[in-house]
Amino acid sequence: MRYLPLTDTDRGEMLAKVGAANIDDLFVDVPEVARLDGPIHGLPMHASEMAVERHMKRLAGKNTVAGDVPFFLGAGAYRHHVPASVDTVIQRGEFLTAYTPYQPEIAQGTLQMLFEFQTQVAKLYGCAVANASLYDGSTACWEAVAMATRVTRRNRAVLSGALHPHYSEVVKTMAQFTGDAIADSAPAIQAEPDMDGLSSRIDDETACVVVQYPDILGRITDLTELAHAAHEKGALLVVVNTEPVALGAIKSPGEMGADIVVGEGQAIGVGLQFGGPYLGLFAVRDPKHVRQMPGRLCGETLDAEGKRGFVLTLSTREQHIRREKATSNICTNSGLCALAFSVHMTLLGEKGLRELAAENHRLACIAVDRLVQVPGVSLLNNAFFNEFTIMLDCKSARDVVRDLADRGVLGGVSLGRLYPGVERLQQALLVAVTETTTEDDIEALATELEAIIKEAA
Amino acid sequence: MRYLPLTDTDRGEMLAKVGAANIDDLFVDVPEVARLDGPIHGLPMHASEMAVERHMKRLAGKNTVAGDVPFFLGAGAYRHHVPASVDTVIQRGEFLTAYTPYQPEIAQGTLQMLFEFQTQVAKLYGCAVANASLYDGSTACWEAVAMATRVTRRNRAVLSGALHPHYSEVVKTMAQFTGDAIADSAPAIQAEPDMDGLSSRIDDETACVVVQYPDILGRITDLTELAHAAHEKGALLVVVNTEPVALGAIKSPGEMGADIVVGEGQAIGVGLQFGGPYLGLFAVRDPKHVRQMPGRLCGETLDAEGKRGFVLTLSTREQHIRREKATSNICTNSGLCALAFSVHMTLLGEKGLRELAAENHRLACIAVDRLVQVPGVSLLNNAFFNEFTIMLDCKSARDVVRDLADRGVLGGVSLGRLYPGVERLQQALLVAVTETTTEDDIEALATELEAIIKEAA
Amino acid sequence: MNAPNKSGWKPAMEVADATGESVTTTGNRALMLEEPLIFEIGHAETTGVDLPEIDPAAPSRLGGLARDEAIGLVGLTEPETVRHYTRLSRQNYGIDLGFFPLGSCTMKHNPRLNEKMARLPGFADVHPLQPVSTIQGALEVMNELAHWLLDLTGMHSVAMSPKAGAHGELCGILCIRAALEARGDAREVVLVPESAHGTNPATAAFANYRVENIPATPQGRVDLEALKARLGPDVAAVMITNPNTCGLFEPDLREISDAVHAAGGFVYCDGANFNAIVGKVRPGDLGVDAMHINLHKTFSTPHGGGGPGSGPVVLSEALAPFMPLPYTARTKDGVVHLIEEEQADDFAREHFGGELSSFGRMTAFHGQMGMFTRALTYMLSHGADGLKQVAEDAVLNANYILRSLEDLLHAPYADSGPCMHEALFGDKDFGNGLSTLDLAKGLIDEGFHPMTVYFPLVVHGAMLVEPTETESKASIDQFITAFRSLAERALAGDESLKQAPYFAPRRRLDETAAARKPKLAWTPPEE
Amino acid sequence: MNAPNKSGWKPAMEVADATGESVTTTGNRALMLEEPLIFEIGHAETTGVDLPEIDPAAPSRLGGLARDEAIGLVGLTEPETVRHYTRLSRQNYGIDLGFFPLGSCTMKHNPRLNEKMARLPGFADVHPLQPVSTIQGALEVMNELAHWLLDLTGMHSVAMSPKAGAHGELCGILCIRAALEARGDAREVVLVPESAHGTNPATAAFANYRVENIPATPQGRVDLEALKARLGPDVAAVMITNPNTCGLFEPDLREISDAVHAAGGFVYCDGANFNAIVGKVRPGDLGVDAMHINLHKTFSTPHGGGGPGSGPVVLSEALAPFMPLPYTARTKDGVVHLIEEEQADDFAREHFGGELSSFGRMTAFHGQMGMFTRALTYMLSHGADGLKQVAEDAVLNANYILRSLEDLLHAPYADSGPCMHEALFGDKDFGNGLSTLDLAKGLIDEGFHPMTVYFPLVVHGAMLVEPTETESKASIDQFITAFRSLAERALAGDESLKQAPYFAPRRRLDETAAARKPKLAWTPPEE
Ligand SMILES: Cc1ncc(COP(=O)(O)O)c(C=O)c1O
Ligand SMILES: Cc1ncc(COP(=O)(O)O)c(C=O)c1O
Repeated sequence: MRYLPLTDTDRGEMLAKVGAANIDDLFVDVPEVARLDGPIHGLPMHASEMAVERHMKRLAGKNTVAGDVPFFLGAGAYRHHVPASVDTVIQRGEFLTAYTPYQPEIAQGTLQMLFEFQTQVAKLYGCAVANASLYDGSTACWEAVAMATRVTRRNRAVLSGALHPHYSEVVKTMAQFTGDAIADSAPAIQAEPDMDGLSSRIDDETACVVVQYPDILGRITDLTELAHAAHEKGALLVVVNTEPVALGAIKSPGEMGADIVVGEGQAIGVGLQFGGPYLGLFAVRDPKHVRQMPGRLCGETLDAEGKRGFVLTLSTREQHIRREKATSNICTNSGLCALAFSVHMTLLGEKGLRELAAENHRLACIAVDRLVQVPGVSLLNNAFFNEFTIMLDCKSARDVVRDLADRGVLGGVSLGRLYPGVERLQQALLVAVTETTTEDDIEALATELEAIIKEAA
Repeated sequence: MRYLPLTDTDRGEMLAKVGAANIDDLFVDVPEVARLDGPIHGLPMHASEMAVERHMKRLAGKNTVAGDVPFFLGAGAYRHHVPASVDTVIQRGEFLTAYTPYQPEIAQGTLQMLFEFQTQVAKLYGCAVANASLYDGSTACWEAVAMATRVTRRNRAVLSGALHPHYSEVVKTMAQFTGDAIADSAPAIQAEPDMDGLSSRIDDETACVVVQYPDILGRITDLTELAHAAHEKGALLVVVNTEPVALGAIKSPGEMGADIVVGEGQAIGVGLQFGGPYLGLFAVRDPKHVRQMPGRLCGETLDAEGKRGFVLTLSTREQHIRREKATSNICTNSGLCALAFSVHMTLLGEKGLRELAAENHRLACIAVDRLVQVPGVSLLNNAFFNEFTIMLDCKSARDVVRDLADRGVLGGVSLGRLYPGVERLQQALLVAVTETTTEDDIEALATELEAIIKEAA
Repeated sequence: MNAPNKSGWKPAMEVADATGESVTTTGNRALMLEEPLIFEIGHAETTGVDLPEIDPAAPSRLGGLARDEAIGLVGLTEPETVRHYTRLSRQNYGIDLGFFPLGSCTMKHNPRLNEKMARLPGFADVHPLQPVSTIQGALEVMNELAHWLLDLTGMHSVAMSPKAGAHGELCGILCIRAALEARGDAREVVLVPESAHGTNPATAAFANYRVENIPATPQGRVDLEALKARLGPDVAAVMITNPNTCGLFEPDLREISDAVHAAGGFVYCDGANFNAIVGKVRPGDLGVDAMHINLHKTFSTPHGGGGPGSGPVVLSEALAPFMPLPYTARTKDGVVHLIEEEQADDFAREHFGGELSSFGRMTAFHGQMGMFTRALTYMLSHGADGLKQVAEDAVLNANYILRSLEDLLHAPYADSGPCMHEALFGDKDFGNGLSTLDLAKGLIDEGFHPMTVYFPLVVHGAMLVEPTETESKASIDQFITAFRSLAERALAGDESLKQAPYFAPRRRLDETAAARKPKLAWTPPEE
Repeated sequence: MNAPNKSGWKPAMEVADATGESVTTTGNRALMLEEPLIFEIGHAETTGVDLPEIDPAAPSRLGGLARDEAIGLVGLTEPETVRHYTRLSRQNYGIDLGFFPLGSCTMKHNPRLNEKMARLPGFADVHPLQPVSTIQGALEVMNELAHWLLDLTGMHSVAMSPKAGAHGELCGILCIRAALEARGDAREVVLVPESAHGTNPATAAFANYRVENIPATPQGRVDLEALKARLGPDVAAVMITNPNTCGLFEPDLREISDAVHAAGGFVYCDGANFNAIVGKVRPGDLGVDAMHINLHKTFSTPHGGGGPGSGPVVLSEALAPFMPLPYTARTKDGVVHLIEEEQADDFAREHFGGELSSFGRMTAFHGQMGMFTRALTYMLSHGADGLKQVAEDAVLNANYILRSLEDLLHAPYADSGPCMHEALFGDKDFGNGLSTLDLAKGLIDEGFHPMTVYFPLVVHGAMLVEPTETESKASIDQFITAFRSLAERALAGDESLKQAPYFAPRRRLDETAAARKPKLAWTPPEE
């Protein structure tokens, strides 16, 4: 078997050394009744690379590849072009097959990369400190709520209705068990989010208010007032971002007064991958909150010869030191995705990120202008970055999305898919446009949409 | 531009340092009339990764991918499964972006690999010494003839009619200019090659006789007699192999008395790649011939601390030292393909290579048995490894191949394609079967072949 | 090739005085290359991508929130980027470089076919919210993987979405809480052995349970009688690692399970060490109610310098109804369904004959697809026969190491019989104040990654050596030779070890200083 | 970050006595890992592939030639294989690691998009003899690349099949011989400058020409008048490298061409240094008849530790009819044709108005497709504007190095004006018997790949530094600092340099011993 280096001769010699007659002598602790005597029934035997590859390719062939069709899905996962060199770097065995850098003398590669990553994320978010990654945006969102309860010693969180519904679900699921109280609702269908309504729900028991920016409908609003409102009541403002490319065009949450900024980093360097692994980003504006942060942190120090080096630090927050008192139970995080993000971000740089953002916005504007020409389609948003909500003059946007798929267009995410029960959202379709979208793609969407709406009428 | 690190500031500072007012001051030696003043007309301007990728994918999409259809082509280029780890290794920047190992202290990776490669090739060929690769099998074949003329101080070469016609063409082309005389012919359509006829053409002026094993029709014959015949006349036996996997099943040329063994290494590790880059293998049975070999050689030595290390050696044979007296003009060879070959061969090992060969032969036997059931199809060969010649009861095998392609089967190489002028070969079809061929593929070929022959009748 | 040095060897190269001055002008030493931070070499105007220049006149519908200030990022061109990260990578150790016996982490070879399959556009370039008709292949991967996991563990159901082991623990414990709450039985305590991984108590605490210790026997196992004595109506669950973190099988697990169940509690099994027993025994046959499986350990998906992982949780029938959404299931007609909030109840009613009382959702989307494709590729490659061999070779390698070192080093449980996949030692009798850390750093100089140190906490100066099955005998023999030489030096009190490593890219790093005044992001040097 | 050391630095680490004894038991030094030969760690029965066991009863139609003896190969499993080659790779220097100013070799960055495109199944998994209707995309790549090459060089035609530069030289010289023979003009001599690359005289000799020297001026250029004097009816061709191997442009090339043509000969231009002038001047405008282009230099395809390369040859109208088969051409209807032996004459008659007198075939199949896809990807990425910038930056970098070192080092042609893409120095005035080699080895310790040494032959202890355009100013500045420090030491006669490198995987290797008793393959150790 191609992954098993021991030869039968080796096995014989080694059994002799350990004084066992056969391998099962080493499994004596397993209760007799539970011991399996042959390979597990019903599973196939070992197979060659070629056979496995054929099988996996057959499965892969049953999926519609985003890049093969006009493609407009977003809602927390965005399709951007990832430069070829990103994959070259993350396939380096020294990165790919390393563990968490517990032995810093031979893990400076991972550690320096994490230090650079933390700096990039902090700058992007307008924060002082970012951690070395969490699982994904949704769990980062929950960790932010949990941290806010630790910092404020309050246990009520107010969630914006326009927070990604999966994120609210995760927060509410966790809160069920931790005993935190969560207030939320589905978004209202209006051009601007109701920030006053949100502010008015903050009270003296509120640990934090959580708002998404751009929000689930693609809307963009100034959060400065909300930050004031939260701070006035002693609450923290948690801002969630699911499209980091947007922050190349719009103000950072930190600039507007967010205390904790979390988000999904997938859009930069990671790729779609059917939803995972993704990359949880987590940053705080005020360095004083560092010791309440979840997850790993990499810090600068010196070695015994006085050379600069990097180590994991402030580990007393973490489970392996603090056990039941840790700030989070997280151990394995998203290291390799952080590397992919950091490499892509390094390739972009300030200039590239801004240009990328501008190109996304430019194409989104073109898409909007074209789509509103389709009879029965109207735009909800006043403002948007690369994703926006259109209202369809027909019963169910969800059916439209399925019809579009049948016609070879992946036309967006229907709000009905995200909020199945909520009647008022069923006509809304979320459309994302990135630099990978061509004008032909936009035309295809508009044409097919028109045909479908016409047929339905 | 993404590959150019100099910033405009850098350029300004550097021009100042070199005392030039502008960049064109550095091109003063270019005659005024010939200087171009802007980007060359008619060519596109720089483009993003995404745009280039789209363009290249469009072109790639116009080719039929061998792996997507039943596929039976060989004739000097074979489709084998290449393990995924081969590509991992050859993409390591330290291998990919290195140059010829002129500074051995920081090129031990390439050098040790070449030493291992040379050993593998020598063993496979049944020889004492192999070089560090040449361009491909056809040029290696010519280099063998040229070496034989140096060794024997004679300048007549006898080529077997069943040598790959491209190889004979290359030899004859070169010989035109070096003044060597080449005797050859197209193969006769018979179950066994005419070895007696070949032997009888060797005389006292013959430098070498060149024979392919397995030959262009897939036939396999014992070469021991031929070796005797050649040696009796003071000539060398040059054996050409285009399918190294065969040597996992059949005797090596060295065993049978070949003096120089050359071949194409593509089948192991390199892939089809539309014909190049491929891998020229070159070995000699008798170590005394080493100093007449073309190309690079890697040898073992010690460093100043007494540690084993490797260097390029016997360079006095080579152009960079010997200039017009060199054994060959070759400089850049096929280093990375040699690495791919060596990695794949290491993964195979003795056991894997033998099993791979057995599996190829097993499937080829199945294919033969099935194809001869098709009315109008008969087998030419007595013996074969994984490639054989069938005779079609219709005018032109070449047309059949085209018809098969239209029906989605890449059914083999017609001898008409390889020998356009030779009437007697037009009904012959060369069919190669490897471990990548499925029984469904064989069935598809048989079925379509039957239909085409029937239609033609 | 090189004869082992006798104990007492002294390094030829003295520690330089801490001036940071270097022996070359560049600070490089041939192939050991120094590399600055991107912020020290990049520029705001440099980029490694070619995008259209920004048209200032282009329409902007950003609601007046266009960024006006600089972000503060820097860019590098592609040549600089590739070089930067290549040079950094060369300061790292990985499985691809050598033996990486990091106990509890199962650092086995990461097959390259896994990487290739995960990159097929049909898996890599698919959006999680595409219409279900366009993602049948992805759902089949999840289902097939689920099928393998259930067959290998003998459990009833599996929750696929947890993102790593600790997330899986949380999933399991939440299932238990939900099940208990569903029967109106609010319990408060989770019992966890002292030897447990930190994530166990952290998880239990996170789910608002009080953590109490399970007593251990001198043989390093759960003390069955003591445990039984503690069980009662306040105990929600026991969390047991099996094989445990001392590398030993818990022979009484079946009885423990029975006792816990009898007391109305549940058994959570930490499956991080499943590699030792895969194909040899099924946790389901030992009465386990929930167990996470680290696909990045047993099933060979790469650790990537800290993640991503994937932690599916197999569940007993009692816990299955509470599992988090989404999950996938294939119905009799062969169609694969993605079950989200919306369809959960209908689906459960129709196909499982009951309502689902899912405790909710643990993550956006559907889990670590990129790891699923890799793990499935690995399972198909090994097959049922290969996976059994995996466990056997992993256990054989560990026992071989145990028996090759126990004469020299304190091996606390060596007398209690064979170990499983890990050999455990302690630093008893090291001379001159030397400890486990010094031996670990000595291993670095010898070209190995150290084993896990100071875990589990129950052994003084613990050294937990997990060779895995992908190591050759030659490699292990070389490790044993080097380890013996270092152990001899440590026992003899060779102080030169206190300054190891000598040859790594960095000498020992000052972790105290790092934590005292944390510098967690680059800041421009003060002028 | 580190201040440059003052000249006279002495290494802290002394050379160990030549016993081969090591400071660790393994011989490793942390991340600098020793690695045995596969034959020392592999086994005949070990394999890293899973294939069906051989069925001894299976039918065999091998004509009685089945192998009975062992081949002598050994195998490794995949984990061992990946580790073996990863460890070996770490003993190598490449562009990805650092500055690689190997003159004449144009070690520029190899873009990763090239690698990705070459691996598209539509290019990688296509057989060269597939029916033409199934390979239209491959032919288009060749045609598009040909189009670029012709536009960039201003030439008439291009032969695509040559496999590397030297093969291209041969192609060009054979075209010349064929053209001369076609007009019944058997000439005997090819003129080649002493500074030429070894492949030039080797090629000419191979084509049965006598090689004679072209005299040079003190400014390192071809001596126009002396050349003119030598031309005559026996001279078939002159081979000129432009920019030449001293890194200088040949200002008289147009006049040389005119003179050669007037004397009935042809001009072969070695295009290895095309990177310096791409987009700035077209060789076709200078009267060149044939020039090879190393795609692995100017057009960024990787060198791969020695190859593969690709050497298309652009030709003047006079030589075009003689070019080797096969070639591709697009006809007015847009269809791309692969022209092999069979169609050549018909095609040439129909579309080029004459018969092709191709001199034959240089290789099986159609050339280095894998390099064509990479080179075309690169050209499309840079575009006409980018390629011009390539030449400009390459030349600027070289001049910057020249002017930053000429005060210290002998720079033989520095006074004659700007250089092109290379800066050339000599080892005049080095003290204590030190020479270029010692400085080169010192650069290794500093983390650089040395420049080309002792070539061209016309300069004593030549050091040919080619930075290329993909190097940043910071990187070049660091190189200059290190180079100056080493030059100062060499001039001062610092003998410690004679033992450099100190930090590489190996100290200086005994090349004399290697050649005296060559060991070119592994043999089992004698018992
Ligand atoms: C015993 C044990 N339990 C739990 C975990 C946590 O798993 P993960 O890192 O995947 O979250 C680990 C991982 O190190 C472990 O070794
Ligand atoms: C000036 C010059 N001419 C010719 C060649 C030969 O080219 P190749 O190595 O591609 O055969 C080289 C390559 O080093 C060169 O530098």
